[in-house]
Amino acid sequence: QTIWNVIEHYQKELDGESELRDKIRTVVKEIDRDTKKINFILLSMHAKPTEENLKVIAAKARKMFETAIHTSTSALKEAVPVGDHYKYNDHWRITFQRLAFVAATTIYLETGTVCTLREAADLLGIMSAEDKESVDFKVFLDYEDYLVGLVDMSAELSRLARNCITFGDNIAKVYSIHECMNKLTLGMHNITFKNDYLRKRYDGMKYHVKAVEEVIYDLKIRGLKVTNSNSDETAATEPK
Amino acid sequence: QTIWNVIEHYQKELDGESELRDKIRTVVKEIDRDTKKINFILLSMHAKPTEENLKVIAAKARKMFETAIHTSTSALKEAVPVGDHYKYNDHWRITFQRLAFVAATTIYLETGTVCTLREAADLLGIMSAEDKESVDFKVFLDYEDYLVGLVDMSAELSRLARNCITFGDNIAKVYSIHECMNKLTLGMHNITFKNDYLRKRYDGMKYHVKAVEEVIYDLKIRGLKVTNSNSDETAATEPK
Amino acid sequence: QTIWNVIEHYQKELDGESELRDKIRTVVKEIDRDTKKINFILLSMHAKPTEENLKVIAAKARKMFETAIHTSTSALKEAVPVGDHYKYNDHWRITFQRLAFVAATTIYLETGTVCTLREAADLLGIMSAEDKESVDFKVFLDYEDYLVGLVDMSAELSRLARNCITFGDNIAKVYSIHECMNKLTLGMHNITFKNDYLRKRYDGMKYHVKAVEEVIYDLKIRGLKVTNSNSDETAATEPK
Amino acid sequence: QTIWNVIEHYQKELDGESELRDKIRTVVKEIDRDTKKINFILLSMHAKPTEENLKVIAAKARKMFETAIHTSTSALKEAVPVGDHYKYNDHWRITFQRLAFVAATTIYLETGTVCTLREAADLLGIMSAEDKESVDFKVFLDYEDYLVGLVDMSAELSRLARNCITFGDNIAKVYSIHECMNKLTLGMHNITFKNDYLRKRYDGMKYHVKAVEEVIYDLKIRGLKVTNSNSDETAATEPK
Amino acid sequence: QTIWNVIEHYQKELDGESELRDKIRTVVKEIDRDTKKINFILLSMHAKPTEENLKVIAAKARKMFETAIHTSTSALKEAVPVGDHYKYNDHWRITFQRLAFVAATTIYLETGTVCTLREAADLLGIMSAEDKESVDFKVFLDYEDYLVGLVDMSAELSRLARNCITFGDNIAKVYSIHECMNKLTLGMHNITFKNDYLRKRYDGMKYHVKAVEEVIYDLKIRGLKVTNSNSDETAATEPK
Amino acid sequence: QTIWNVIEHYQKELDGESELRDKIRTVVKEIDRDTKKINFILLSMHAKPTEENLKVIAAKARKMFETAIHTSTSALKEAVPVGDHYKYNDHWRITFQRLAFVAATTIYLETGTVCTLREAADLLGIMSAEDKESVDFKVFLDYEDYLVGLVDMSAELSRLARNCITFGDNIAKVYSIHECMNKLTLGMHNITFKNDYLRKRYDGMKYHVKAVEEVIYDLKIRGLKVTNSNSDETAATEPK
Amino acid sequence: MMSENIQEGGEEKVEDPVILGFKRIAENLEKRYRKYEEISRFSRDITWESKRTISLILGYTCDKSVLKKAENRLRFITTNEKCFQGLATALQPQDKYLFLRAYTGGVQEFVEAVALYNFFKHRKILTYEDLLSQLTFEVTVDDTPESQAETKETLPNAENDSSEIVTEKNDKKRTVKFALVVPKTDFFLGLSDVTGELMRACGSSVKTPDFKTFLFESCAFVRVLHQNLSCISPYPRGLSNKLGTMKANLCKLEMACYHYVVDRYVCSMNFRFTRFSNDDYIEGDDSGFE
Amino acid sequence: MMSENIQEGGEEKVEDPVILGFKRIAENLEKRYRKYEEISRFSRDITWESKRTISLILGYTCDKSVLKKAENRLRFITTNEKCFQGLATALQPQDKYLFLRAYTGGVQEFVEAVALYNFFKHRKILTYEDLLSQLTFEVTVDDTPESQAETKETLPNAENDSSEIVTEKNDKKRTVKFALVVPKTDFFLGLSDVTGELMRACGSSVKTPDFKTFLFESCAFVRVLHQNLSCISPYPRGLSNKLGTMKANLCKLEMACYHYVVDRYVCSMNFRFTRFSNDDYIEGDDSGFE
Ligand SMILES: [Mn+2]
Ligand SMILES: [Mn+2]
Repeated sequence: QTIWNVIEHYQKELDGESELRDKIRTVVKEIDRDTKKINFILLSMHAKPTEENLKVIAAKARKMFETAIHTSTSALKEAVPVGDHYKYNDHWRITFQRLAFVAATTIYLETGTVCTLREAADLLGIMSAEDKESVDFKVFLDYEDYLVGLVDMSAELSRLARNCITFGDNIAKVYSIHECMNKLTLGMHNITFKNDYLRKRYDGMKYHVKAVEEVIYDLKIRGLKVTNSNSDETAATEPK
Repeated sequence: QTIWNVIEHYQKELDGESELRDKIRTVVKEIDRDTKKINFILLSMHAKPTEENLKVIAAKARKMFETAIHTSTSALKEAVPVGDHYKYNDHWRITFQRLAFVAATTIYLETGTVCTLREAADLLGIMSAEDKESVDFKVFLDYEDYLVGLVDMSAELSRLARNCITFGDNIAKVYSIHECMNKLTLGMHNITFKNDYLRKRYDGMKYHVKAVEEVIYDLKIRGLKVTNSNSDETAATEPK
Repeated sequence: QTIWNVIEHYQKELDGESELRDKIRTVVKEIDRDTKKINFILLSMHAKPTEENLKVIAAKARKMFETAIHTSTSALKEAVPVGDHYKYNDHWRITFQRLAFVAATTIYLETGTVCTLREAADLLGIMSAEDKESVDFKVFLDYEDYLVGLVDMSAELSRLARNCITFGDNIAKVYSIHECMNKLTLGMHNITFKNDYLRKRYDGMKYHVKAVEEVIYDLKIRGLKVTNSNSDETAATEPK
Repeated sequence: QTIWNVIEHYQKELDGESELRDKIRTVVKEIDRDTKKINFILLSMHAKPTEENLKVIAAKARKMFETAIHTSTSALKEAVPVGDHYKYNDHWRITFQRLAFVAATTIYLETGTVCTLREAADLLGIMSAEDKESVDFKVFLDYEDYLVGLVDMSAELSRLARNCITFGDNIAKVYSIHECMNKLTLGMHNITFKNDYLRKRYDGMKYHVKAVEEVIYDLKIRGLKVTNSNSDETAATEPK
Repeated sequence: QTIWNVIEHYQKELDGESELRDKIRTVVKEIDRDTKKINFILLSMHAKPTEENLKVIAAKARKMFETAIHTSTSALKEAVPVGDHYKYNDHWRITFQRLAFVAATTIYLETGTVCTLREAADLLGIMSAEDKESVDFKVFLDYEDYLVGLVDMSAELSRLARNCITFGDNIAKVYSIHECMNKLTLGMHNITFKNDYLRKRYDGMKYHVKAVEEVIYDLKIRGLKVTNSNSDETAATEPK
Repeated sequence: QTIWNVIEHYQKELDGESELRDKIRTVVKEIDRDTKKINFILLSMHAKPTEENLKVIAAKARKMFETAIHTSTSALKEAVPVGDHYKYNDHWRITFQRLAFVAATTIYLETGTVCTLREAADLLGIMSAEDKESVDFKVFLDYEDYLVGLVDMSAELSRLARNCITFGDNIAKVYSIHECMNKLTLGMHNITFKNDYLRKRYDGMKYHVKAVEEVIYDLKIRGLKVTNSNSDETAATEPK
Repeated sequence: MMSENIQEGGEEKVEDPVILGFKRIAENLEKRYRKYEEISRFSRDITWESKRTISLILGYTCDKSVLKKAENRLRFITTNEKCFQGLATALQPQDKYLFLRAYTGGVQEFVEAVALYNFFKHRKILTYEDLLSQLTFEVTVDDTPESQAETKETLPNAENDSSEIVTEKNDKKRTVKFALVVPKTDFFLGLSDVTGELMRACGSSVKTPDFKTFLFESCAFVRVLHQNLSCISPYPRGLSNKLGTMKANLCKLEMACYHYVVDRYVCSMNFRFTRFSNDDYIEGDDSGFE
Repeated sequence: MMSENIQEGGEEKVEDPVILGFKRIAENLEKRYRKYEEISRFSRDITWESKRTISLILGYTCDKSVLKKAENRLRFITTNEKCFQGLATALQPQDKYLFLRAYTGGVQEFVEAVALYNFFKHRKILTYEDLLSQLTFEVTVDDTPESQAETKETLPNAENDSSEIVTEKNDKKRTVKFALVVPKTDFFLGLSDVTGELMRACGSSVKTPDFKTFLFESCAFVRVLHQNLSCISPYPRGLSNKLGTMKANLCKLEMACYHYVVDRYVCSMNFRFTRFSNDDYIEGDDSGFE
């Protein structure tokens, strides 16, 4: 064996890897496009955030997940070799964060609660980081990407809260959003982030919480309240 | 399962990883220090580059490899979990490049040839990238790090060539170095580097080759001759 | 004495310092975690800011200070050599600012007043910058870190003021906060900051004051009144 | 004691510190100017690097040290309070590095050897970092600044080596410089730099060594040698 | 004339300039401190914004202008050579913006109108940019600095408007402020902004205008009227 | 026409462009690989630079141009739409510079002269920038890329000149190279460089010119003459 | 161009083709440099005039007559020799991508101005076709022999490119019509900037009677633009940042709408809100706090 | 300036002094912006023409006639309406620091060109006085009433500043002489750049008979300049970087001198070097290696 052989092997490996990366890039581009389409669907919630409309929007989004996204995440799982998640995940990291965001938002619109990592991963059609040890792991939804998605959702929800008043006459939703965001903020409070990016995003969350509190304050000071008087429950904004 | 559980799992994973990284950092620091010591031994080749002296130096360096380095690379192999090479190799990448450099130089001084990846890895006491598929892989010497080491060696050898004339009256070595560097340059010429750093380093190699050619030119124009007349072999500088 | 001796001494100093920094880093990490826990306790004030509840929260926070924080600040004092505060304080500066913030907030909840530097330092279990000359100084709470803590508190209090209306029906607290923030703003107004960071933070304080003034304006224009009629004292919002 | 008192104290401290810094800045500016003047003297060594001329230059430089520099470093020592070296040394760090450089160069021209930290500090009229523990320390020459000075000297000396041939007909000096730089390089080789700046500078030193080796190579290949045949001693370029 | 002479002259010129800058810096620091003091006086308007009180405050501020500020701007004019305004104005630009702000606010409190550039410059004791052509100009109030001052005033006035209701029962002032800010908006519409600092500040102005309009709206909805019947003038500026 | 239509068209346009870029990238990668192969052929000139060998090498290189390169530049011309050279040329700029380099070197080996822009472009199978005006232009060899190629050739030729002595005993070639590089220098003097990439490369050229001059000087000093007596032509270019 | 005036002295020896080649290259590169400078200047002037127009339009709430003035100014920008007319004349079709970076800034700012005018005037979004129709120019080309070399390239070109139609031809001059190329990406980047100006416009006074419709229509416009542009995949260079700014503008507009609703119409509108208590709160109690 | 052409329609109501003040400010700011643009353009043209001149001078080793051409070009740069003459006319003395940033680049490049020419021509360093003497201009001022406001400030000013002397005065026009202000810092920054060009010049061909003196004089010139400029304390903005570059250039020049000595004159010069062995080494042995 000489240096020539080594370089030959190396070139072969480089070529194989380069081909694999091309394949991954193509699939991820597809996922990106579908994610944006789902986001397009969700963005229309701000125009008319009545309860019925929100449900309709969530249903549309879910359908996209179950068709387009599941197809392309399957393709991704096929492409990535077992155990190489960390070698290639730079290619899909940002896309998965956005995907986690749209998934979490969809589930919130459906259920009014913060989704768990597994629920988000299920909607994406992939494994969650919690289960990655149990089987030969390939592609999975990592903790950080899930959390980035949740933080992005909280920004969107604080915007939604305002529009619920302006365009939707949907006061109840404001209280629901407040509760949901409180749970999220307190839940993430004690994490010792290794990831500077996530920490900064989390720090920004307090402005979103404050924005929702301002809406509730405006309602209170003007004496507005929800007709079906579920204000008792919502007052308890502590996480359970 | 709620978001609280997810965050708990996440925190546990973060803590475990952080501890592991601390351990790796300690071992790598150790390797780093030993690499420097071997390099210190090798540096003395420039002061008196006679054939005998170079052999003595190589022997001293090899001993360090077989004691100090083997011990600490074993510790590293123990620390890193199977399959996580690519997750943590940022910690030792630069150190391994330097290690590959001192290993290749040692072997060159011993044999007068460019070492293969396996030879270098053997001297380091770890697996080579060529064998990483065959067993549960942990820590191994990657192609790029090996090649960076070879490029660094060529810089050192071009310096040695000049000093062979100045301080060692060792003309034969100059021709040997020329041959060795030609083999290296041509061998690496056709690689399509994915790694920008390596490509830049390789581009710099031509200056080192040129420097050696200048020494040979000086010898020729001034009519200096190799005493032990091994000029027949060295004339054939093309890679075989 | 040769250059070799100098370098030996230097290496020894480097090693000692590096070990010390590791120790400090560990302790500070501990303090950081406890600070977060206290902050978590304090955050619950926004959910139900009645007078009784705020007192309960303050008591819980104080207990944490007197147990966890005092233990770890003692460890820090032990670790840092006399006179080296300024050499190492980069390690704990940000942590101490956050600590000053939670301490000031705790004391405000207890007493309704802005704490002094000494009161804050006492709660942290360390010396204050005012007393650093009198004894061999090690770790102390610096003026700037104390002031950054106060500025952070004012952001939190402006949020609290609004929530006092929304979730606590605690009008009196709004006036108390207004008075407290006025005192703070005017007090800091004439400082010629050398520290750009602090100046910027201080500049941001006017928005918090304005936010509280808006709440008071809302109360006035809508004719809401303080029930326990302590309006006489609060009218005097000028610093005494 | 109220917050007003604290701020008053703080303002007083700020004012005192600001005044002190102004004083330090003025003195350091003075030192900077004198350092540049010494450098001006030293730079003329390149124009005519004969042995006699180099001695004359060194003498002129030393005189400047013993008059101008000693006066201003005394003023600096007076200005800085005991124990505050690390609080204020940002003001003179770069100036001291340059000062160490001109001091080391002066001593090299006088003695042909690398000066020790104490020798350099003596020429500057201040204490060395090695002695800082023994007395109440104020201003001293730190290890790093000394080493940066030496590295800068090696760049200047490699330039001098070339000019010794071109403009000075001073072959002996080239060998002396080679020996001196070898000693320096090997001495610093095993330091584990904490300071990235110094590490980078040290990495650059190998080019300077190489440049001197090239000069010696040129001399050798052309058969030039020192008339007083002290080549035997200089051949031993290893540090003793 | 040799290069050495030129450089000597150059050094002398630099020294002179440096000395001049030091002098300017000292004077500007003085102005800065006085500006802060005037601002401190003005800040008390928010605590009790009755008409009489505002007049008293304005009188106090004007006195400070006519004594402290005039003295120090005179010193500045003396220090700066004819025609060198733009060479040194970086030193006082920010200070002059703040000065323009306090001057404009003072004049507003006195007269209830927006001051012109010349009026502001007069109060500062310097020339205005409009008059700089007519005589040998030294220091003057530049257009942009005046405009920044006005924008800053608008922020302060919008805060004052709200506090006029909360703490001063001074409804007439609210209408006066409204008129004044309308005029300001109208005037600013003539300026074509580059994407610079001024543009950013100006962008914020609209929020201040809006805040005043909201107060007016609140007053109208609640049928509140100005008691001292100066509603005739202000009626023109009410939103229809 | 709604915004949705426009954006749909826009997306389609982007997709088309993206597809086109992929195609171009593939073709350029092909060209890149072939360029490397030609360069590999040319590199062997240094090992044995006799006149016959150089001709053989040039012939091999030309064959590669006329088969591989022509095929792939045709593919490129097909891919790029008329008039869009400057829209996409970032993709092939560096490749074309390297291609110009190997083309110029090949032609030099064949003819002993510097090729013109048109000759280089012809060998590449594309149009030259000079002809781009006359017909519907697609891909062409731009001025700067041609010049970079020539500068790169000068580096290679200066290396060749030395190796002609060392390994080829081909003195005539040295004089031919000298003449060629003189012409190149003369030609380049007409260009007014901006401070760009080309300028930097050109700055390096003078070292290559000098290196050749040194070889000529060495030959002259030693009285070596061209054996095949073509010294008449080359005499004109010898330094006097 | 400039230094043609210099008398460089005549040296007319026959030269080596390689050296002549270099001289030609030097000349061409210099011509290219000067053209780049020239086009940059047009672009800068267009940018500034567009900015002035935008500033003018934003005064609409105070003075309705500005729209007429703005229209004149926009026409000025397209027809003036120092703006687009000059740019169109200087730019040869085959160089459009070579000099694109030199004039893209001006084009974007102009798109912003036109689109803003369009929204104020017609309350609708500027279409790409409308824009292109404004950027079609008549260029007079001198057909005398000397300049033949420069004009012959301006032949009709591929679709979607700068096309030209010869409209008139007398013995030495002819008038040629051609449309400036505006990449769609530049169109959308310019359009994105409009959202910032709308945010500014909606922030100012509320005195105009149609303010409410203007505010809500602006908000809807920006929302639709943002929602649709978010869909592009992948984002072309520059769009990602613009989307961020656009979303910030959108949030500010929504905030304005929110305050409009909450502060003003909460009582009068047909909301299903109920009040906690009676009108006591509306008639304020002016005493008790001071 | 440009858009004066636009008919903005006459609205002649009496306005509030504050509003009128704003309008005046808007006008003045716009005038200032346009002036800045104008001066930047002069500066860019000066930069480019200076660069061309430098490039021309560097051809000296191939063609001695270039110095004459360079002189013409330098004269062109100072006298042409698009270069310094125009800049001098556009720049009012009281605005010199306001627009300094707009023209400092051009001035520095011009200093570089003049100083390089000076070194090639006279083998000596350009003095500050020589430079200033080249940057004194005659400006024709129109004294008609309309422009009175603009010319009256150009009165004689403080020493070392732009001074002007009225040389001639007929009824409506007068010619005024004034010297452009060049801060010494700019002078030295421009001079520093010369060292780079000298390094380039010394790198090229060694064919000229006076090459040795040129090389060693260049080296000495750069060494002296570097040594002296290193002495300035503290370094003004920009000088520190230039000193670094200058030192690199100096090292390259010293390297050239070194090689000249070692490679060429080692045998012939009166060195006290001795050879290891005899002339065998000089007459090379051409066999044995291939
Ligand atoms: Mn804009
Ligand atoms: Mn230059």
